[in-house]
Amino acid sequence: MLQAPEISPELIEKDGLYREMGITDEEFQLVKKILGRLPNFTETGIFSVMWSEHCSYKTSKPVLKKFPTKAPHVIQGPGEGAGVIDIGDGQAVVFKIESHNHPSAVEPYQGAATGVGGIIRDVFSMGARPIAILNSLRFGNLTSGRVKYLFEEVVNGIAGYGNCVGVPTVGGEVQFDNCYEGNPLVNAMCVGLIDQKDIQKGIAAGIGNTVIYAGARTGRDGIHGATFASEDLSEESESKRPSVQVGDPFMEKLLIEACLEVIHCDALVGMQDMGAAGLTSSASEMASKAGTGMEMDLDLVPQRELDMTPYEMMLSESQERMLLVVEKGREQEIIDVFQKYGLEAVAVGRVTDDKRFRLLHKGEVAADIPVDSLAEDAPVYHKPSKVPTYFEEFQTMEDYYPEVLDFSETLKALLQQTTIASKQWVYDQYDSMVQTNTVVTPGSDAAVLRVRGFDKALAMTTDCNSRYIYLDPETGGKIAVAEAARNIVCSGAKPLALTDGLNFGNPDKPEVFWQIEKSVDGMCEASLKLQTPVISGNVSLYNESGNQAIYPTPVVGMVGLHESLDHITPSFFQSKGDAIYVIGETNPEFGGSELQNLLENDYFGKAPKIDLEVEAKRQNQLLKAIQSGLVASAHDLSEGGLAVALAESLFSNQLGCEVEVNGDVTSDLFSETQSRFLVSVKEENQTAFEALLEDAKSIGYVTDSGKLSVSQSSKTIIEEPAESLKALWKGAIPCLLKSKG
Amino acid sequence: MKMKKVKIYITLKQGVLDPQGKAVQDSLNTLGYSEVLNARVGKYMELTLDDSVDVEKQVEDMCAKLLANPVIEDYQYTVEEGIAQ
Amino acid sequence: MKMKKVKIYITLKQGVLDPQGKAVQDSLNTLGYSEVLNARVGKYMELTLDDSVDVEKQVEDMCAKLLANPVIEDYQYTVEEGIAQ
Amino acid sequence: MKFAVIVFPGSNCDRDMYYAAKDALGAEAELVWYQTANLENYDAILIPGGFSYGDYLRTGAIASTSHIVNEIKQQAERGTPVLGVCNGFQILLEAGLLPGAMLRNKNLKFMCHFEELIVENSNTMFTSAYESKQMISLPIAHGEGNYYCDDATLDQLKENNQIVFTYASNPNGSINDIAGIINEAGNVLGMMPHPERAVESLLGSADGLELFKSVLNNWRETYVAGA
Ligand SMILES: Nc1ncnc2c1ncn2[C@@H]1O[C@H](COP(=O)(O)OP(=O)(O)O)[C@@H](O)[C@H]1O
Ligand SMILES: [Mg+2]
Repeated sequence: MLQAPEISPELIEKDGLYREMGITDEEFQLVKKILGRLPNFTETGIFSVMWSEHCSYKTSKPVLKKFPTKAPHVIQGPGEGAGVIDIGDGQAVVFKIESHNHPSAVEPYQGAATGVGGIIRDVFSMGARPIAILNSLRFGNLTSGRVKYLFEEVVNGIAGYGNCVGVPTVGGEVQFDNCYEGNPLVNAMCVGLIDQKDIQKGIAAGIGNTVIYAGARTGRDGIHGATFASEDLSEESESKRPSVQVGDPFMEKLLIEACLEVIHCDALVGMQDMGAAGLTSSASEMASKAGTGMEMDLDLVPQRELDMTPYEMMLSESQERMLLVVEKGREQEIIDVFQKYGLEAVAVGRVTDDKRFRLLHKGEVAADIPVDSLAEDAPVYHKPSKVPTYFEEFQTMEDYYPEVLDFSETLKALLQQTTIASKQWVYDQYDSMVQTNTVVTPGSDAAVLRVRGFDKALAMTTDCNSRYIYLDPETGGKIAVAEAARNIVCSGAKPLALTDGLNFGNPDKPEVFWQIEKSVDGMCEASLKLQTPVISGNVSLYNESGNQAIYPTPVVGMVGLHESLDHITPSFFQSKGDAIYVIGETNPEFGGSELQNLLENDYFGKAPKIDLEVEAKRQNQLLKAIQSGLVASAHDLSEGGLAVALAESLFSNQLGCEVEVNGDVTSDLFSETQSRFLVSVKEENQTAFEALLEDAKSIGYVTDSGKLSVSQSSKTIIEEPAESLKALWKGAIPCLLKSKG
Repeated sequence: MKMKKVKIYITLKQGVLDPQGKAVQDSLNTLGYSEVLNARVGKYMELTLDDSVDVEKQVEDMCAKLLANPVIEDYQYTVEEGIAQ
Repeated sequence: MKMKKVKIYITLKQGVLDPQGKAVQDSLNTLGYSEVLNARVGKYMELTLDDSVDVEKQVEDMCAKLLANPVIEDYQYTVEEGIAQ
Repeated sequence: MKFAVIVFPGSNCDRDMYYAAKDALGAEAELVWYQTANLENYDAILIPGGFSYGDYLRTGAIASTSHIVNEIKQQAERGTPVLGVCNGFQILLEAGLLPGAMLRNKNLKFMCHFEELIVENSNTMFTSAYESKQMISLPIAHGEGNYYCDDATLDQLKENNQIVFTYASNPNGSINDIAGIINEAGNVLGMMPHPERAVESLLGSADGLELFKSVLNNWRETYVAGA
């Protein structure tokens, strides 16, 4: 890394060096205007990271503004480390999702591990105890060696970090499609629990208060990838090259305990983790939010390596670090807590009244910037958007209708499709039970955690069918939210709110920007209709490789509340004799379906339709039926349609089912029509259940035959032992991983 | 059959955080070995190879492709001459 | 300050099953390196020591007390002479 | 009766253990930070699972050198029941309170799910509430639970009935399917499966509660009934 003093402000301007840090010419002019002079090297770096998309949302802001974020139960919407929702009894649930796509593509183990570490810090920096981790993963097809390596190491990294910090990984989703081959997606979500009185904010309030740095030392990890020095690296500077961030979950575990102890000390004024853009963003945001300024002496920052420059310290993304603001004179009380856990904590600065962000280094001023200009004045761009031609073609296409000759074989093939197949290979590697609250472990529609000491529980899920969103972003965006809510409802909980992980390609392409706008429109409409406000989220753009964008993938992480433990409902059949219902009519809808993928190895045509009115009505009715104790099991119909859902309902105990279909069989079995549920009901509850659910249609019974049987006008069209279906479903992913390639 | 023994040392690149090394150093210091100023932990592998190939080239290849992670690790190796078995 | 660098090699005792070594061998074989007849995976540590003590004795001690587990592991080390800093 | 739950830096099943002893069993329990010097006032010592010191170097190795382990050794010599679960078991092995060592699971992966266990010895202060050969279901959650010892040690374990739990279907490669062993004196038990995660049927199994009950019953018989 070149030393700041070696590069004069004049040179930065003259040679346009700022461009290589990602600052445009116009932005550079703006910086000059703000400062009333040329920025030095460190200041240029600081602006470049604070005005990056990741920190400033300069491209996505106009779109994000549309999200509904308010509701009576929202305590904290977007803007803090994580969103906060009231769950009664003076308690709140805190959650957020975050992507770590690019780091994971380069170094999958550490990329995924530090992704988990980062999102956990967002949650405990609010003062909440992290109680669960979920994830949402996308990879290319499991046929190439590189993809297998990425998949195995990402899962390994999530496990390695999450297991060690003692936060259970309770759910998630994995999908495989070619568009993710060069650009996998790794989104991690963390859920925390807090007493409302303990909620912390990341603010640097109180002029004269002390700024404390706690946790790991700062090294040259993950410094601004786009630094211009990289191509001019000399031999001797090679060793100083920015390096991959490595996580230390042990340090994080200590940091969790120390921070959760510190919040009970009233000397603490504010706390924020150092995430993207490290010390720069946490410090400047804390000051900006409080309307104050901050001065830090960088010589006091704990450093892991020799001769670090201010630029390097301010841009380092070393993990497991926190920034605290503490009442002046009471620093020691805070430092003692960290020391108990063997952690470093040192005073590095103070809160000032001049609204400036000032850094001192070796007795000189290394940076002096109006703090609001960093955190708030980043330019906002309204990118052009344009309807892609593929979309117009898909809309005018005739409806795709697959030709299915053998229903049994088709079902078997679908069960082995990687996106449908059992993910046990993945979640068996996660400690899903630590903290002893996990009532429903991975493998169900939503994970369920009881709230210890209360008759209530939390349901959580991540969902996003990106194929539908690719085919039709607006409809697909609605479906993503609706599907998450469906999973929550099936578990017996009322959906509360969501966090969004927006993963898209290059927004400078008008077609990609259109996908962003449209899918967010769809998500907004569904969030409003289903009363699940957006309380936090993350944006990851430029997910492309070889000029090919990923499918638009706005992941939805949703949390719901079980008002009683009695409402917790399994997703699989419970006992012989129970009646099986499908809620909702079925249409021939195969665009973007798993069956289309199986037969055509591609996705095209129209996405399935969704009527949010109907969706909301059915969800409410089903939840009411569950709360009234009328439902034995509930599962949503998603990829692979009814046939796959029936099979999945048989994989957890030795039961069977006998089902009659009498419409168009291919559609009845495999269509992916939305807003449908598969429910089983005890005989004595059938009348009451039918009275509540106007759209429910009885299709058969649970048996003890151990077989999945489907007939049409009394003629058997599928009869398969559940055990052998399960073997195919369970074996598919391990089998692919073992095969050569 | 003639065989060669290869010893491979895999270490973290300079500047890459080594939490394990740090834990070992702290623990040695706590145990009273205050003279330990630094510790780095890596991997050590011993491969036994059939001596029918260009061992150096093959080992170089294996390290680059599988045994070490070039993004964060460096490797070194030594080849011990013909051990008969 | 005068310093010494110590390199420590920790290997699983003969007779103790080495699942990691087995996995390395298998994947090397799968990748086409059929000449790999055996692989064992151990640990490699580099300690930097302040040269004010009887380094050999101290290192011996650290290995026995903490760095290796005598039930399953053997250790070896080499001391590199005085590196000044 | 009062349980001590030892908390090392990186322990993460400490609270689970505490809740099992306090809420599920209804005994007194305290979390005891590893820098505490004295364990005299406790009737039983629980060493919980987790990743003490990040599992760096070897699982349990660094924790086993801490001061409190000497204190645990002294209490163990006096006959105080000591239970090490998962990482707690690994610490007991590294500390030499139990024989043998842990290797990585044979598939090299961390695994977390319920396993069927067989109670091989129901004549211990930890297992008297079980029937001999009873099948119980407890969760495992470990990456290094592949128990290893040499032949002589194994013979001894068998001869002295020190093998307390075995896996019905061995998930990790442990020698002789061993899931838990006890010391010769019969007061130090180490096991990889987590009884503290199986104390209420809401979470899938209450089979682990009997273990805690056994400890409590034995304590009562010794100190309360006898008094
Ligand atoms: N990456 C993952 N991490 C943890 N659990 C997972 C993961 N992927 C899938 N699962 C588990 O498997 C279940 C089924 O996955 P999926 O078929 O994607 O479910 P659904 O369509 O109901 O959302 C998930 O709900 C989750 O509990
Ligand atoms: Mg589902």
